[in-house]
Amino acid sequence: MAQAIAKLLYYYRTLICVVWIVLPIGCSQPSNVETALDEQILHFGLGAEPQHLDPHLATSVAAHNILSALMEGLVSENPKNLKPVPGVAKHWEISPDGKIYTFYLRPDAKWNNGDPVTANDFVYSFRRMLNPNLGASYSSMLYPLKNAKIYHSGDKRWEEAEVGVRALDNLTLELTLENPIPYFLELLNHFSWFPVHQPTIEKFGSFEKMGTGWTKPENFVGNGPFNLKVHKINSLISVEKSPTYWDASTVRLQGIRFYPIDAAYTEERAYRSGFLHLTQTVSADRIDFLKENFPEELHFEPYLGTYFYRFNLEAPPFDDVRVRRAFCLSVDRQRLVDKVLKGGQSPAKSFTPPGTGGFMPEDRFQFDPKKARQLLDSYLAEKGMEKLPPIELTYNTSEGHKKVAEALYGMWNETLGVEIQLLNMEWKVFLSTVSKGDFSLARAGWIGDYVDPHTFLQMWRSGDGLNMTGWKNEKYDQSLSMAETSKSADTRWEYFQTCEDLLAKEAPILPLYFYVHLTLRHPSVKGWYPTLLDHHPYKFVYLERDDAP
Amino acid sequence: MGQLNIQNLSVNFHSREGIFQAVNDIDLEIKEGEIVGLVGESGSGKSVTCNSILQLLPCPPAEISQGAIHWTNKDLLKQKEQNMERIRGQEISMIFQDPMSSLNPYLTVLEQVAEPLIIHNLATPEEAMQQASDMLVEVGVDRIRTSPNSYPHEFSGGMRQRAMIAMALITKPALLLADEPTTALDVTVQAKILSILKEACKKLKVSVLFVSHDLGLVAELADRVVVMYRGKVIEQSDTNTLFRNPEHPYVKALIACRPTLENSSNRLPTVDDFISPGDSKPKAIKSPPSSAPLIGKKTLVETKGLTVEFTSKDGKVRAVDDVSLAILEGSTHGLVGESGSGKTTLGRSILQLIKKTSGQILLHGLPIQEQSSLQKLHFRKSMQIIFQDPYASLNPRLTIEQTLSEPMTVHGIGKSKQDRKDRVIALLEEVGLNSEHLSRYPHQFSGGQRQRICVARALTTEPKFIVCDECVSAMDVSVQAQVLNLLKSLQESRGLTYLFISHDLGVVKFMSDEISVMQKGKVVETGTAEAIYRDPQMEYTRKLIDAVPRANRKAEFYS
Amino acid sequence: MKKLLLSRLLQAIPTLWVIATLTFFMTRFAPGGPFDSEKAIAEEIKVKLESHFGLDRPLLEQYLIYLQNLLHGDLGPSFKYPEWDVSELIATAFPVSLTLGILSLLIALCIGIPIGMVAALRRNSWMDYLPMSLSMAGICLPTFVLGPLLIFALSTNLGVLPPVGWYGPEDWILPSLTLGLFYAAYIARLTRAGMLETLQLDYIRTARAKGANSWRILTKHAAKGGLLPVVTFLGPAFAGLITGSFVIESIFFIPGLGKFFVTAAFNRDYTMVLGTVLFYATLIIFLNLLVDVLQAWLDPKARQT
Amino acid sequence: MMSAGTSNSLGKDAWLRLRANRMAVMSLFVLVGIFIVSLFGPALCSFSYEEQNLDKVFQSPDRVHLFGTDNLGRDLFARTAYGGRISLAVGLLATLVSLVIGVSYGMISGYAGGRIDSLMMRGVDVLYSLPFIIFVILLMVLFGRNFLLLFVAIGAVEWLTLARITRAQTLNLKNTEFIEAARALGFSNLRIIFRHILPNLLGPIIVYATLTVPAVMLLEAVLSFLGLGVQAPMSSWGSLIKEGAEKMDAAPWLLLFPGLFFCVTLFALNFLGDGLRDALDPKSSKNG
Repeated sequence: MAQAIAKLLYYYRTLICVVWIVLPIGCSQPSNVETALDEQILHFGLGAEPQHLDPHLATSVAAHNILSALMEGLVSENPKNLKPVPGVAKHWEISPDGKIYTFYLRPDAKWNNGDPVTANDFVYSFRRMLNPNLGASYSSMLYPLKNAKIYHSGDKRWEEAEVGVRALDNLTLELTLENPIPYFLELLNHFSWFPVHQPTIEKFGSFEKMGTGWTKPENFVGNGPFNLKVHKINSLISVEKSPTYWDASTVRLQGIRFYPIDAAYTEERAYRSGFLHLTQTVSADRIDFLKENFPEELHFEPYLGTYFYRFNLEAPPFDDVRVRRAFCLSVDRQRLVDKVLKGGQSPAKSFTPPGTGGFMPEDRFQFDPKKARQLLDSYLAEKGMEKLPPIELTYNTSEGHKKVAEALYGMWNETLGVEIQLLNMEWKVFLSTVSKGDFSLARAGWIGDYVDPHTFLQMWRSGDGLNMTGWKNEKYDQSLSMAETSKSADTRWEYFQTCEDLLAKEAPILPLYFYVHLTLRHPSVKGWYPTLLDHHPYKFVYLERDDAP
Repeated sequence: MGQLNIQNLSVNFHSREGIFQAVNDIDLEIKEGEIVGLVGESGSGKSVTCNSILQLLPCPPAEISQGAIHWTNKDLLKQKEQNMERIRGQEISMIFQDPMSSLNPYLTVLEQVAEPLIIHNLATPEEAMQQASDMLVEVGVDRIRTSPNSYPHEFSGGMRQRAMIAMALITKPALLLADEPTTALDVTVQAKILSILKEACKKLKVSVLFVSHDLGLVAELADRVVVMYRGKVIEQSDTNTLFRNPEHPYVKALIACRPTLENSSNRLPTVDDFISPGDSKPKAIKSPPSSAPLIGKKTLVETKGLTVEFTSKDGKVRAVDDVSLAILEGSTHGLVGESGSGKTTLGRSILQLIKKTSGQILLHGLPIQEQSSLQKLHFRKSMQIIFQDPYASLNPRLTIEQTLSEPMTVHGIGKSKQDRKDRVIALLEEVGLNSEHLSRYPHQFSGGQRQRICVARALTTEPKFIVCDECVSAMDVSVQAQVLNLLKSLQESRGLTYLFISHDLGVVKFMSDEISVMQKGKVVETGTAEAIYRDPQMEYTRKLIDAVPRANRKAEFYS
Repeated sequence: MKKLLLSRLLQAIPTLWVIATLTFFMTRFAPGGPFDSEKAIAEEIKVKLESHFGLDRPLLEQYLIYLQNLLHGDLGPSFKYPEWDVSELIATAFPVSLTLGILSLLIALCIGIPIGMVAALRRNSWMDYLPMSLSMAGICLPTFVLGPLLIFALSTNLGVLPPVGWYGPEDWILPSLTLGLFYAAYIARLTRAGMLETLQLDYIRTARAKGANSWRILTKHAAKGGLLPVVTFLGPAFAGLITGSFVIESIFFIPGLGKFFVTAAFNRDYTMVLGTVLFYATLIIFLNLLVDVLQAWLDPKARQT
Repeated sequence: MMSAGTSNSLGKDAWLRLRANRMAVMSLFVLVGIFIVSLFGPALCSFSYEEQNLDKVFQSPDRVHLFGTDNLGRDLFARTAYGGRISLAVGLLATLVSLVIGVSYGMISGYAGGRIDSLMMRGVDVLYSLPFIIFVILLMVLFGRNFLLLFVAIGAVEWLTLARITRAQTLNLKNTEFIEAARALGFSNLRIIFRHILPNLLGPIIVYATLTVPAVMLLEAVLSFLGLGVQAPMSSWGSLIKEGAEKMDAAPWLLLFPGLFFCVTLFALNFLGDGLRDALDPKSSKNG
C-alpha cells in the first residue's frame, strides 16, 4: 500500500506545482484600472443588463447609461448642473407663450454611417415613439407635445392627429406644446426623445415592431459620441469612440466597457480588485467599512428619489387618518438615516426632495411620538380596542428593504406598541399584490424622471395607476391641474406646496428618506460630477493618474 | 527438509469480542513435486494457513503470532512486501475457491491470464498475450481463440476456474496453492478441473497444496493428506494409509459421512457419532434401508408441459422446456442436472415464484391458475422452498424469532403472540436448535445452523410440499450429513413431500425415491433412484454418475 | 445497447411534453406578469405588449401555438430581452456553462479521486480522517462563502487572477476552483466508499496473489469497480453544474445558463422559463443516458442489457 | 460463532451498539448541546433576537455580546441560538419528510419494476426539471404563507434524489433469496417492502440523509428569499450565514459564529449517521 500512497502523494505534489506555475501566468496582467490610463477606456459597473437598447423601448437606468453614449438628442447637458447645452440642435428659439420651440440643427451632426441627422429623423422618431402599436412604456414622456396623447391612444391616425412636431426644412424642427412647460428642454435629455435612424429601423422590420435586430452591435446606427461594438448579454457591452460625432474632438475617452454585474457584492469586489473604475450599486451595509477603507473613493451623491411606504386606505386600520398619522409621527427619520442607513441619505420630511427644480417643500413629516400616541389612543378609544391588531408590512425581498423594515418594526413597537409582521415577497409577486391592493403597509420608492416636482406629485392624483393607496382628494387634483397649466414658477410652487400639505395632513403615504447615490469611483476618473439625475455626459469624462496626496 | 516448510505457525484474529485463534501451532511440509491435500471443515483454519503462506491475510484483523514459513532458503514471514510481490505469482501462485468473484469482472480473461508475465517482466505484453492464449487452450478454454476479448461473466464457472489455473501456472511456479478450487463447481465440472490440474502440475513439475473440505476429492489427487480440525493438524499421512487406517475419530467421521451411490441408508453418520463427549466410540452407523414402497401413493404435485421462457439479448431462452412430472405424496423426488440445466427454474416455477410461459401445475390434481388472493395464500401455505445459500436467504435485520413468527402472523397460525412464540420454540427444537437462539440474528449462526433455521421457516406454515433447491450444496460434508438427516427425519415425522434439487447425484440418490434427470431444460430420464443408478439409460446420466469422486467409493471400500 | 438507447429516446419525448405542459401552465398561473414593474405602465401599453407577445389569446390557444412552434424548434423571443431569441440566448450561455462545468468537474475529479483513494487505502488513520473531515467541511462551506474568500485572497490582495468575468482562460480558474472544490468533497467521499468496498473483493486478492504491487492493484484492478458510484454521481452532478450554478455565476459574474434559469423565473419571462426548463430536461435525460453508456463501458456486465 | 446479545429488538440492540461507538456518542452529546443552546439559549441570553440597539451596531464580540452584534445592533448569540431552532427544525423535519416520500416512492418503483417503474422514474425526471422558483411561488399563491409549506417545498425537491438512490438499492435487494423466501411464504408486497426491504436500505439512506440536512438548511435561506419560511426579524442559520458571508471582511464574526454552529452540527450529524448505519446493521459487530 505504501507504494500506491507514495505515488498518489507524488501526483499531488505535481498538481500543486502545476498550479503554482499556472497562477503567475495570470499574474503577469496588470489590472483594468492600470491599463486604462493609457488606453483611455472607462470600465463601468452597470448594475444590470438593460432590457432594450432601443431608446424608444428602453426603461432602465442601465439603458440610459449606455444610450447616452450611443445617442444624442436635440440638446445636451452641462456635466455639472445638467443645464441644457447645444446638442444636435445648434441653437433654438422659444415663443413668448412658451409653447413653440424651434430648433436649428447643426449640419455637421451625423449618424455613424455617415448620413446627416435631419429634422425629419426627429419627426420620424417621435412618431415611432408615440405609435400606439409599438407599445413603448415611456411614450407618455412625449405627451407635452400637442395632440401627442390623442395620437398615442389610437383615436386618430398620424395624418389626422396633427401632433405638435414639424420639420420646417432639413435642419429646422418645430415643436408645439400642449402647455408651457418650464423644464421642457431638460426633458429632451431623456432617451425617449432621442432620434433613431429611419433606414436602419426599417431594414430590420416594421417601425412599429419591437425586438427587431437593429440594436445588435453589427446593425446599430447611432449619432452619439460612441459606437456600439460588442454586446454579450450578461457579460459585456463595449462602445468605442465615434469618429463621425460632430464634437469628437471634445471626447477624450477611447471607449467604455459596461459590465452588467447585478450582484452588489460582486461588483464591489470587482471594483476593489481594480476591475472597474466605477460602481454605483454599493450596498448600504458596506458603508462603514468602505468609509474606513476607501474614504477617497466613496462618494455620496444626491439622487432624485424618495423612499416611502404606502398605506392601504381601503381597509382598517389605515382607513382612519389618525392611525396613518400616528404611524408617520412615530418614525424617527433622523435616527433611521444616521444609525441604520448611514449612507448620507437625508430624512424625508416631505414627499418631493427639497430643491427639485428649485422647489423647496416645507418639513411637514415630523417625529412626534407623544402626538402619535395620542392620535392612536383616540382611535383606539373610539373603536373600543385595547391595541391594534398585528399589522402586515409588505416589502420585496432585499437586504436593504429588510433592514429598514426591521428598524421601523422596532420604532413602532416601541412608540405605539403595535405588533408588526414583516412579509417579504418575490418582486413580481410583490408588484401584483400591491397593485391588487392586497396589503396594509407596503414599501415603495420613486425616482424622478425629470427635475421637477411634477414627476413626484402627479402620482397621487385620484385614480392614478401609480397611486395604489386608494386615496382620493379633489383639492389635491385641482391644485395639481392648476400647477400643470401655470406658467410662472412661483404660482406652480404654491400649488405644489398645497399638494405637499395635503399629503402630510391626509398621510396616504409615509416618506422615509431621500435616496443618495452611493458610488465607488476610482480617483483617476475625471470630469465626473455629482448630478441629481445621475447623468454624466461621457464626452467630458477622461482618465488621468491621480497624483494628489 | 522440503521445499516449503511451515513451523509452529499460529494465526490469531482480533475482533471486538476478543481474540480468536484460527491456526494453532501447526507444522506442514511440502516436498518438491509433491501434491499435499489439506483437509478440514470450514473454520478449521485450512484456508488461513494457505493464505498466510503468501501473506494474503488482511492484517488487521489477522495477526501471525508465531512460527516460520520457510520457502527454499528464506522465511516468508520475514520478507519485505516488495520481495513478497516478487515471489507471489512467480515462485508460488494460488487458485481461489470462487472463480465467480476471483476474476476481475472489468478486465478481459486474456489480459488477466497474461498479467503475471507482465508483472514479473517475463515477457513483453504481446508475447504474454500469445502465451496466455496458448495456456488457456491447453487447459481447455478453446473459445479464447475465437473470441479473445471475452470477459469473465461470459464464462461458465468451470471455464473461469480453468482460466484461474492457466493464470496460476503461466509463470511456471514451483508451488501452487489451490484453496478449494472446485467447491463451487458442478460435480461433472469438478472432475474435469481436477484432471486438468493434475495433468498440468505433473507436466510442469509443480508442487501443490490442495485445500479442500472434501476428503474424497483430496484422495483423488493428493500424495499425502493433512487433516486440520479447529486450528490444529490432527492427522497427516500418505493418502492410502489415511483411508485404510484413519486414526483420529474425526477423520473416520469425515470418511463416513458423505452420502454415496452404493450405500442407501436412512440416516447418515455424522461427526457427533464419532466424537461425542465421554464416548469416543462410534455409534451405530448403519440401519437397514427402508424405502417405503411407492405403489399406492397419490400424486401431490404434478406439472404438465410446463415451459418457462426468458428473454435475453439473444432472444428467447427456454429454461424449462415442456416438463411433465408427477411427485407422489410423502415421497422425495430428486432432480439432478448440471448447472444451467433448468432445475432451479423448474423448482421456482412450480412455486410460482417465476411466471410460467405455458403448461399446467396441479396440486392435488387441481390446476393452480390465476387465483384469488385467498386461494393464493392457501397455496403459499402448502408449498415451501429451502434455498441453496442460507446466508442470503435470511433477512439479516430480523431476529430468528421475527423471521419464524412472521409467516405465522401472516397466515393466521397461532392464537396469540405467546402461542406463536411457543410454536417457534417447538420448531427450533424440532430442527435441533433451542429457545436461546430466538433473539439472535442470522449472522451469529454457522451455515449449518442457518440452514436449519431456513428449514424451520419453511415449516412454519405447515406445508405439505417443500422444494429443496441445492439446499446442502454449499456445505461441509459433515454439516451436509446433519441437514440431510434432519430433512429425512422431518419427512418421516410430518409426512412431507420433497422436490430435492441438486447437482450431486450421490446426495440426490441418498434422499430420493424417484429421480428425474434434467438437461437443457428437458427431463431426459425419470425412474426410481435405484433404477437410475443401476441402469442409466442416457449417456448424460452416466456422465453424472461417473463424476461423483471415485474416492468415495474407495473410501467406502476401505471403511 | 442500441435498443436501450432507442427506447430511452422514445421515452424522452412524452417526458419532455409533460414537462413543457406543466411548466407552461405553472408559469401562467404564478402571480405577476412579464410586464409588471415599479413604474407601472399604462394599461393600454400593457395591452399592446401583451398582444405583441400573443398573451391576449386564450390560454389554451397560446399553449397549442407554443407546442407547434416547439415542434419546429422555435422557442420564441425572450419577454425580458425581446431583441433576443430564447434559443439565441441559450446558445450563447451554454458554452460558458459547459466550459465551467467541465473544468470544475475535472478539478473535482483530480482532487477528489486521489484523496478518496488515499483515505480508503489508509482507512482509519489520520490520512483518512483528515481529508475526510476536510471534505465534510467542504460540503458545509457554501460556495457563497468560498468564492468571495478566494477572490479576496487571489484577486483583491494578490492581484494574481481576475476577480470577475468570463473573458479569457485566466477568468476560468477561480470559479471552476470554487465549484470544483465543493464537488471534490463529494467525490472524495464517494471514491472512498467505493474503493473500500472494492478493495475487499476476492479479485483484488487474486491480483495480489499474482504479485501485483499496490499501485497496479489500485489503478488496474480496483479503480474501475471502485469508481462506479462516482460515475453514477457524475450525471446529475454535471447537469447541476451546468444549470444550477447560479450562485457561482452571480459571485463571479459569469454569463452562464444558471442565471437565465433563475432570473427568467423572477422576471416571469415565460418563453425563457420554458426554454431553459426544456433545455435542462433534455440535458438531464441526455446525461443520464450518457452515464448509463459510461457505466456499460466500465462494466462489461452492463453492456449486455 | 460469536457471543450473542440477548436483547430482543433491533432498536434496543442498535442502541447498545451505538453506545459502543465513541465518535457517535460524542456527536450525540454535541447535538444535544446544540439543541439545548437553541432551546434555552434565547431565554437565558439577556437580549432577545429582535431587540435592536442602533447605537451598538457591528460590535465585535465582547463580554456583553458574546458573539458580537449585527447591522441593527442585535445580539448575535441570541440570533444564532434562535436561528438554531428554526434551522434544526427545518433541517431535520424537512429531511424526514423527504425521506418518507423519497424512500417509499423509490421502494415501490424499484419493487414493482417494469412499466410502473419506468413510469414512476419518468415522473421523477419531470419533477427534477420543473422550475423550482415558480413552483414555490405557486404553492404560496394556492395555500398562502403556511409554515408547513416550507416542508412541502423542501420535501418536494429533496425527495427526488432519495427516490433514485432507494430505487437502485431496491432493485438489487429485490432479487435476493430472502425476498424470494418472503414471497414464497405468501407475504404481501407491502409487507415485503416495508418489513424486509426497508430495514436493509437504512445504511445508504441514513448516510444520504445526513448529507441532505445541510442542503436543506441552506435551501431554507433561498426559500426565505422567495418569501416562504422565515420572516424577518426571525433568524435562521442559513440566512445568518448568507448575510454574514456578504460582510465577512468587515464583520467576520457575523459569518464565523453561525457558520461554526452549522458546521459542528453537520459534523456531528455525519458521525452520528455513520454510527447509526453501523449500529442498525446487526452484522457490524462481527468485525471490529
